[in-house]
Amino acid sequence: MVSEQVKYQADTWKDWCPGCGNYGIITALEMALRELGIPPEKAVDVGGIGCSGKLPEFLAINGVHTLHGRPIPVATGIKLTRPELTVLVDAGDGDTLGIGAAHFVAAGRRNVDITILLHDNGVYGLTKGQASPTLGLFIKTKALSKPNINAPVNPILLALASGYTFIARGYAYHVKQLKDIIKAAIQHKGTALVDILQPCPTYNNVYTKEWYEQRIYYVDQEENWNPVVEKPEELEAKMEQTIAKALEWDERIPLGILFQNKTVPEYLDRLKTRIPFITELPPYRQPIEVDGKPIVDIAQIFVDKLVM
Amino acid sequence: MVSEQVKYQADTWKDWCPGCGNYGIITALEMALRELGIPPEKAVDVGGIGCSGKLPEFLAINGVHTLHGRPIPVATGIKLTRPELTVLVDAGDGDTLGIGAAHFVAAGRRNVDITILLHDNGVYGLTKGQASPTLGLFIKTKALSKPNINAPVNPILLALASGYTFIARGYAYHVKQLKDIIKAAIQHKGTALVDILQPCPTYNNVYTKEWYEQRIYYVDQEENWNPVVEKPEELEAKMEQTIAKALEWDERIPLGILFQNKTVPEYLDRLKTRIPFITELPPYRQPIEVDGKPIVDIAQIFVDKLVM
Amino acid sequence: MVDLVFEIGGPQGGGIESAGQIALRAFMLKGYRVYGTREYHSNIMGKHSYFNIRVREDRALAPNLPADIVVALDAESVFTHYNDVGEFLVYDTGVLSKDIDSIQSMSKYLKARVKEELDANGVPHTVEGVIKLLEKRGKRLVGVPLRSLLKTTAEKAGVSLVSISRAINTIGLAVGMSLIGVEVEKLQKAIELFFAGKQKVIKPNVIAAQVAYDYAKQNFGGIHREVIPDGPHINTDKPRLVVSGNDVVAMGKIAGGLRVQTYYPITPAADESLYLEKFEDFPLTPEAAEKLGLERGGIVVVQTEDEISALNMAIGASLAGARSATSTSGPGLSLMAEALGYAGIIEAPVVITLYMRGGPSTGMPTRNSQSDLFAALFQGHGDLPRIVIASGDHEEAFYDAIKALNWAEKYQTPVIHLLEKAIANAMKDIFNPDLSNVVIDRGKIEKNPPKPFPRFKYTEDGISPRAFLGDTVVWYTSNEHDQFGRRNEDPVERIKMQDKRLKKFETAAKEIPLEDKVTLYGDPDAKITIVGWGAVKGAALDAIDKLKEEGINANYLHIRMFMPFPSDYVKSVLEKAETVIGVEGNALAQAAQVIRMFTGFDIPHLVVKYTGRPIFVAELVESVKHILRTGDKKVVLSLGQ
Amino acid sequence: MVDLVFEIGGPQGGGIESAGQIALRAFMLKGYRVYGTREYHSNIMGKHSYFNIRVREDRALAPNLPADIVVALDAESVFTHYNDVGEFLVYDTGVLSKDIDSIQSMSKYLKARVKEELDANGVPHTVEGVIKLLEKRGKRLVGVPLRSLLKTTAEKAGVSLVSISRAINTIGLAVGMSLIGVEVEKLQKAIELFFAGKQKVIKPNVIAAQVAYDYAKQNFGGIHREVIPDGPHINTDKPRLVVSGNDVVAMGKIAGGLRVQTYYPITPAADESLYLEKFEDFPLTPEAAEKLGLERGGIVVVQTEDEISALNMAIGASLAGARSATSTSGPGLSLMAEALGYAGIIEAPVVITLYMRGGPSTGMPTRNSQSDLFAALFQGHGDLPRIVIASGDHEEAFYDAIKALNWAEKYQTPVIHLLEKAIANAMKDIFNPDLSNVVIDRGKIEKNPPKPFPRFKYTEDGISPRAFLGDTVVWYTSNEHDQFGRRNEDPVERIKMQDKRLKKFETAAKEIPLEDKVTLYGDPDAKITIVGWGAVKGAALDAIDKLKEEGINANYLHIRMFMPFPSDYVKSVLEKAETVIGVEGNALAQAAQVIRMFTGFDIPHLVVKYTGRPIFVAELVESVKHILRTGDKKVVLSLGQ
Ligand SMILES: Cc1ncc(C[n+]2csc(CCOP(=O)(O)OP(=O)(O)O)c2C)c(N)n1
Ligand SMILES: Cc1ncc(C[n+]2csc(CCOP(=O)(O)OP(=O)(O)O)c2C)c(N)n1
Ligand code: SF4
Ligand code: SF4
Ligand SMILES: [Mg+2]
Ligand SMILES: [Mg+2]
Repeated sequence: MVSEQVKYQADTWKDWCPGCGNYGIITALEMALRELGIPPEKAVDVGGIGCSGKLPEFLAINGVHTLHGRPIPVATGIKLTRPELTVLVDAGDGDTLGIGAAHFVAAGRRNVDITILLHDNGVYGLTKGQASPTLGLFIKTKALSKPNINAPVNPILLALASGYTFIARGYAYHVKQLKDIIKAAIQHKGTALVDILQPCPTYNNVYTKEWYEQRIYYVDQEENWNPVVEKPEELEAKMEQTIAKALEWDERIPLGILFQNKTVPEYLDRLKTRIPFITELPPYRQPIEVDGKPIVDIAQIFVDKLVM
Repeated sequence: MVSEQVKYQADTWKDWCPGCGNYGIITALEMALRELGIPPEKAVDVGGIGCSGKLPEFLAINGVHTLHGRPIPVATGIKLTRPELTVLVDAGDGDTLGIGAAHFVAAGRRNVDITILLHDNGVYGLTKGQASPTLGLFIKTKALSKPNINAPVNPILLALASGYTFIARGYAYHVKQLKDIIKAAIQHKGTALVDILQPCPTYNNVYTKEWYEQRIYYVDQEENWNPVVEKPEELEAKMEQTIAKALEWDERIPLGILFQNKTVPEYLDRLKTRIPFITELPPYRQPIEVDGKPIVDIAQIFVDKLVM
Repeated sequence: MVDLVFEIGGPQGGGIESAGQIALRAFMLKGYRVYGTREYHSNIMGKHSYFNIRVREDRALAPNLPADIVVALDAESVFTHYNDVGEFLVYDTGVLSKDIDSIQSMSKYLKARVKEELDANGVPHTVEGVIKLLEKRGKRLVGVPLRSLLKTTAEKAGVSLVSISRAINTIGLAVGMSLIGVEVEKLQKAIELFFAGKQKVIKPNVIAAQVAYDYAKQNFGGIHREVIPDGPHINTDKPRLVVSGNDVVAMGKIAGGLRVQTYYPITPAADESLYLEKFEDFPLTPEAAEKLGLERGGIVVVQTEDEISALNMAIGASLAGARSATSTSGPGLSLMAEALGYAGIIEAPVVITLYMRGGPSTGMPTRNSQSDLFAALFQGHGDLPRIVIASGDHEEAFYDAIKALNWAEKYQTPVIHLLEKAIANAMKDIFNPDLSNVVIDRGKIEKNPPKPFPRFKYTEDGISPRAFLGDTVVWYTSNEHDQFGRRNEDPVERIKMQDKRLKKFETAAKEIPLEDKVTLYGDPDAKITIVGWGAVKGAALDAIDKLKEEGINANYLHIRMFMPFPSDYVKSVLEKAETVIGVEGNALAQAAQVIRMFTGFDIPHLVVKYTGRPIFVAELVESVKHILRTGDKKVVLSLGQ
Repeated sequence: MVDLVFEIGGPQGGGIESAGQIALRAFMLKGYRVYGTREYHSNIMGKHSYFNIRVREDRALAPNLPADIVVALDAESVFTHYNDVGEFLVYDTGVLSKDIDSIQSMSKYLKARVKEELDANGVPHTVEGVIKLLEKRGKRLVGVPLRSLLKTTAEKAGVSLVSISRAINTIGLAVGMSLIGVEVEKLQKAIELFFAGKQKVIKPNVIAAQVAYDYAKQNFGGIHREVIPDGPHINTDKPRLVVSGNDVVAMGKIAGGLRVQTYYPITPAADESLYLEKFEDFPLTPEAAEKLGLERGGIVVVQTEDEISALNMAIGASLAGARSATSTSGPGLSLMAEALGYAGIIEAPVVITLYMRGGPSTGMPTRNSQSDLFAALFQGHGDLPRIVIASGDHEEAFYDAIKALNWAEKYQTPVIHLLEKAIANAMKDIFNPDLSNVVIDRGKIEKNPPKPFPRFKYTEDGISPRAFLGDTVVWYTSNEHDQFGRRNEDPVERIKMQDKRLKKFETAAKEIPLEDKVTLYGDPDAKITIVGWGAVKGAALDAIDKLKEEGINANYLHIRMFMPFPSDYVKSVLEKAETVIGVEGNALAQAAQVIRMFTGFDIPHLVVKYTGRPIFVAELVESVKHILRTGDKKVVLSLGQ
């Protein structure tokens, strides 16, 4: 637990709309970091572009606001270089599941130890309310002039198909529960996805607070719920159980940790098969010169090119 | 059935390696088109970049070789403009599930009536055998200097998560069965994915003919196999059954039609809610001028901008 | 001659947009031409936003400052715009005691500058302090109790205060309008026009206007400015429209036969596509309907997953026979770089409407710039010419949108149509466009195409006849290819095909008339030439008029086509002038560099602006005079908040 | 002086690559400098491929034609290269009757040209026909029964014929070598070096060489050419390496302290990353190991999902403190356009190694070009300078790779390092690089950074001290920002920050020494100046030598840095010359246009090549003479298959 003296939120004025779900997310994130004892300078929040992507601006931890759709690769580069940092991604549903979907999928394949907070509001907030990849087919929010003609993608299932090793869902207005989920996600060693149902009162008048609150429930309140794969042979059964949860939506919406796979090595551990000392000596820690001179024994690298 | 006189394959020499699975795919495709009675000028094959993406070059039907990862958007543009055409995509696993994964996902959301033939060879063939998104973690093919450190993505599950309405798997050396699957895919009204297990004898010495043939089986030979969703309420059960198949791999690999959803409207049918006459009068058929003059009644379009 | 500037500011998302739109219409009804510039943040609600409205008799094409009237709907507007005030400031007496430090949404840099100025003048950091300062400066200050007038309005309308909270904008606006004698009926008509059909909104706003006028009459009967007379365009039979640049491009595309538009939302381009979505299903003229046996046409508008998809999909549509286009801004164009080259090598006609905003990178997404010229000319890899045009105002934008579609098909090439945020978001009155001189020219299309089809046939002019996919068998590839579109690496064929692709642009350069490429405004023999492009036009035309009044004779060379570039003509004009001044909206003076590339002519004096705000007439006039006085090489403009 | 060209061709994927590699080593062992150009299709197996090897005493930097010896391992090679034959053609007697029409892999355009020539000479369309034609031309024809020699080899080696089918290449090669008197022991040593460690492969190939030499001695004892003497570099103690351009850049990056390389496979860039993967874990020098208390270093090489990810990931790595780079070719750079702007605005040091291949679009992916200069300079949107350098040969590439890493960090900017396929895939001998003069300079790094950190502090030189993420609290945004990296739209701050970003490049322009930017080779007072860049260097240096032999005094201005551009110097050199000839590998003469942009100087004569093949010395010499003779403005080169 980091002392309350330490500030995680910046002085910057938050230019979100009143009542926006993002306020809940930023508070939950702050609480999670504080409770986990991660000091501001050891955490990095990598934002996409969107209302959601502005989150790093409002924090007093390291912040990297990137390009639309690209926070995952940037976060990956940071983590691989300096693994001691807690690396978070805050990005919208458009950012991660639309323009950035190729990176979203690839992140699952790599399993780098980053935590993705997906602000799932069903709309493109910052560009004034167009349908996002999670908005249902034929739904017409007030910002749309005509009903949506694209069907939604299922983020939980997509993450599962892509190999994510931690998949959870939270709700922006349940700050405490969300905080706990984020903590678990950060503590998980591997790529973690938290799909956060985030009401956008300005543009999404369908997936509202009321709508969600009639449907959401926490899976851990069900008997015997255990989403954790401890051994490879448990994988299939756990996946099936997660998939069943993933398919729920219209009537009931499950929240909580939906899947966690502890059997898949994190990317740096995989890299160890190539560079045995990489976790002790990640790129950041490696010297590259002595007195401004190269340190590599280049002759040894050249040796198989030698002709004499 | 189009007469054998009509040529579907071009005179061009096929510059694939001897024994490449792509030969099976091109033959199956030709047979499918011929049996379906689709004349060469009414079919378009849209290729990605890769060994797979060369396929249109070797055909005598309309051919559009595109950019790496981009055949799906190009095919979509063609289909929306001239829906009478049978529009196919031939592209690699790298193309569709790696660099083009955002389009792969978005295609599921749109459900435009195109057929995607995914040449799934586990490698980047044309760039000399790097690991593709379907190669297993820690697998070392002969072309790799070190074992693969990315985990594979599951194409069937990914398609399901993205909303595909037809999902099948074929095997490149089973030409007849593959032909039947391709026919069904073309006949399906909506986006159809055929994940084609395609041995690459040059670079992939793990997923070989022998390896596959020890594992593959056809789902339709199982009792009561029915992958078709005819009514919305069947969706969940059918999805679960497909997912179970999607998770099979190491020991048994299911082939055949794994999922088909007839309850989801195709994109042009959705567009009808906006442009009622769009299916009779798709963009291609619409005149845009009379004697070189515009035909739109522009005054009516301006009317709400009028200030007088 | 009336040349009035009316500025109104308030918080984003709170009705300021409507207030500006209504004001524009009111001035039009009063018989004037109008130009409304909009400034806002990349934010949905709460940050400061404003409209600068230029009102003139003959032509209104650019913003100007100072503003004769500034209406400040909140305290932040007062702090932000007090230096814009030419004559009147209308402000809310309810915020007089507001301290600048209590305004969270305001930029700390602006705060610091304001405080410094207030301190220097010995007044407190409150709205009241500002008012005192302006009093010292002899400005006319019009305090209005907005809240209480809103309450009156609510009572009169018989509705709750909350339900009409946005009418506060109308009240502020109305007070401003009353000061210059725009009749309340005109304002009310403007309200009706803007909220067309929404009776529930119209009514309280009409009442609010009346309440405000009544209040103003009672309280400032004496201080109002010389009332503006009816303008020359009052009650004429030439109908006028009020459109944004986004609107007008959409209209041009519809007229030009667009059938497929793809887009991924981005500021300041998305509104064009949203407008097209409205007219996905549109009526034909009775004559065309008769001839074609059809009543309506349709445009398929697709919101794609990203800009890469948008351009590739538009290319697919083009190959299948539709006129297709996409619309984006800088970040989107960057993502389209590869597909641009694809369109280039397969010679796919496609139009990319590019709205420039402040860069680089995400930059200042809601602000103006002209910094994507290099990108438009050179984005993508390889030897890759294209057609690049830039419109200078709303009328040009309309016709250019049509020409772009023609040129794309005629020369079988991507056409990049450049516009600035300053045009995209500016509201301007235009006369009903005249389609009688508009031509739709689809170029060479083969009626009876052989099978297979030599899509890339070598021809004299470099242009091969097209056939659409499905008309016969047609082949395309992103690889170098032969005349049949089949992959080819033979060196001899490669040269022929590459030469063919370049030849087309020589043909275009020859065929496209000079007047579509460049225009010289003003006295052709003037010794001073201002050279610019895009929205610089508006400011420059006004500037040469103002300079003439001061005895300085300058003309304005307006470049509309950057590729193929009208090198000979531009060079001859520039070489003829004694003083050449380049004016543009970017930091690198990109057009000046491009002109040097294409002509060798080195523009000796530059006026550049890259604050993200448009060029105001007054600062341009000043900068030209400054250069003439000092011989300075470069002036950096910075007017406007 | 020995200046020999040895060409060997055969089907891709069938061992032709090894044959070329072995030949290079053999000539090196003979004491010569070598330059091996590789040509191949975008194909895994079966299409034609060949090596053009230049052998010289002093310097070998460019391919040339005709070839003294052409070794044609199959019929297609005979049909493809008979016009390349200077003196000898070594061919397979087993294919004499092969008709050109039976060769499916061959381009129909080349076939047609060959048939036309054979017809004109009244010989049949077979290999035999070609042989007859060459006989008429007085060439020396060396028919070898490859199959039967292979059989002999198999017998001698005691292995099956199938298992050593690729040794057929060695046999052909060996016959060619024997003709010019390269000792069989040298060839055998070369085989051992190339197949290092793979005894199973070495043995049959060593035997094959012997079989071929024996056969040649017996059969053509009389026809061999004047035997080349031992070269000057035989048995010296200065070790030489043979490296491709890809290899040498990878080596430079390792030496330069690279710690994260990201890439997405693409020709002709991928081999660089594969080489780096080999040295992910590398040894330190004993001295460094001692000082640092570490034995090894490591480079994280990540194969990403696409090029967008590659550059963004490299940027992330850079912000966290690693020297990072990515490597790609044109299509990849196009996809990186947006991230390039991102690196620009957040001032992230990152190196993009760009290997140019034939464009536009997918173009000719395995062929050469210099057509991505515009892309390197202008890719991305907004006002976005960067550093752009181009290497002229393997040695330059090595040191430039290091300098690029330094400049990226020193000036906190993306650096684009241009190389051509002609360099990337060319094999060259180099002396062991000397690291003693190499410096690693990371620029301004704050040791005790305050929290939060003013990452974008305004400074005199435009360069703000860096701190890495995690050293303190650091903020970055793709939006315009203030000194703390916080989003900012204030116009005054915007000007300051934009100016700061541009100022850096002025600083770089001043600090980077002229010799890193441009070099004038040859007589500085020559009246003729050839100006070029990249691999043009090799051909141009040879060309000025050859021209001198013919009494023509020309110098060569080699441009290595395009941004910041050494305008004053280049202008002064060009203005001084009487005749200036620009030489480059693209159709638009991009460098000539860029030179005009940056200097106003209009290069009057151009020599361009865009067949996808490198510039051969002979054709360059001819083109210069042609221009001097005719005054022509433009010559298009086309030599080479
Ligand atoms: C390449 C690119 N295309 C488009 C945009 C414009 N844009 C900004 S935010 C946004 C959508 C944001 O939606 P989402 O990711 O769901 O975030 P939200 O605002 O809803 O939190 C878009 C399209 C951009 N910044 N960059
Ligand atoms: C933007 C871009 N990046 C990289 C490449 C290089 N490239 C060509 S084919 C290919 C991979 C092909 O793999 P896959 O899609 O699986 O097809 P396959 O060859 O295996 O059929 C790559 C990376 C390219 N053409 N374009
Ligand atoms: S638009 Fe929606 S998501 Fe964006 S700040 Fe407003 S409420 Fe939040
Ligand atoms: S590399 Fe593999 S996929 Fe490509 S042609 Fe050869 S066998 Fe087929
Ligand atoms: Mg969203
Ligand atoms: Mg593949």
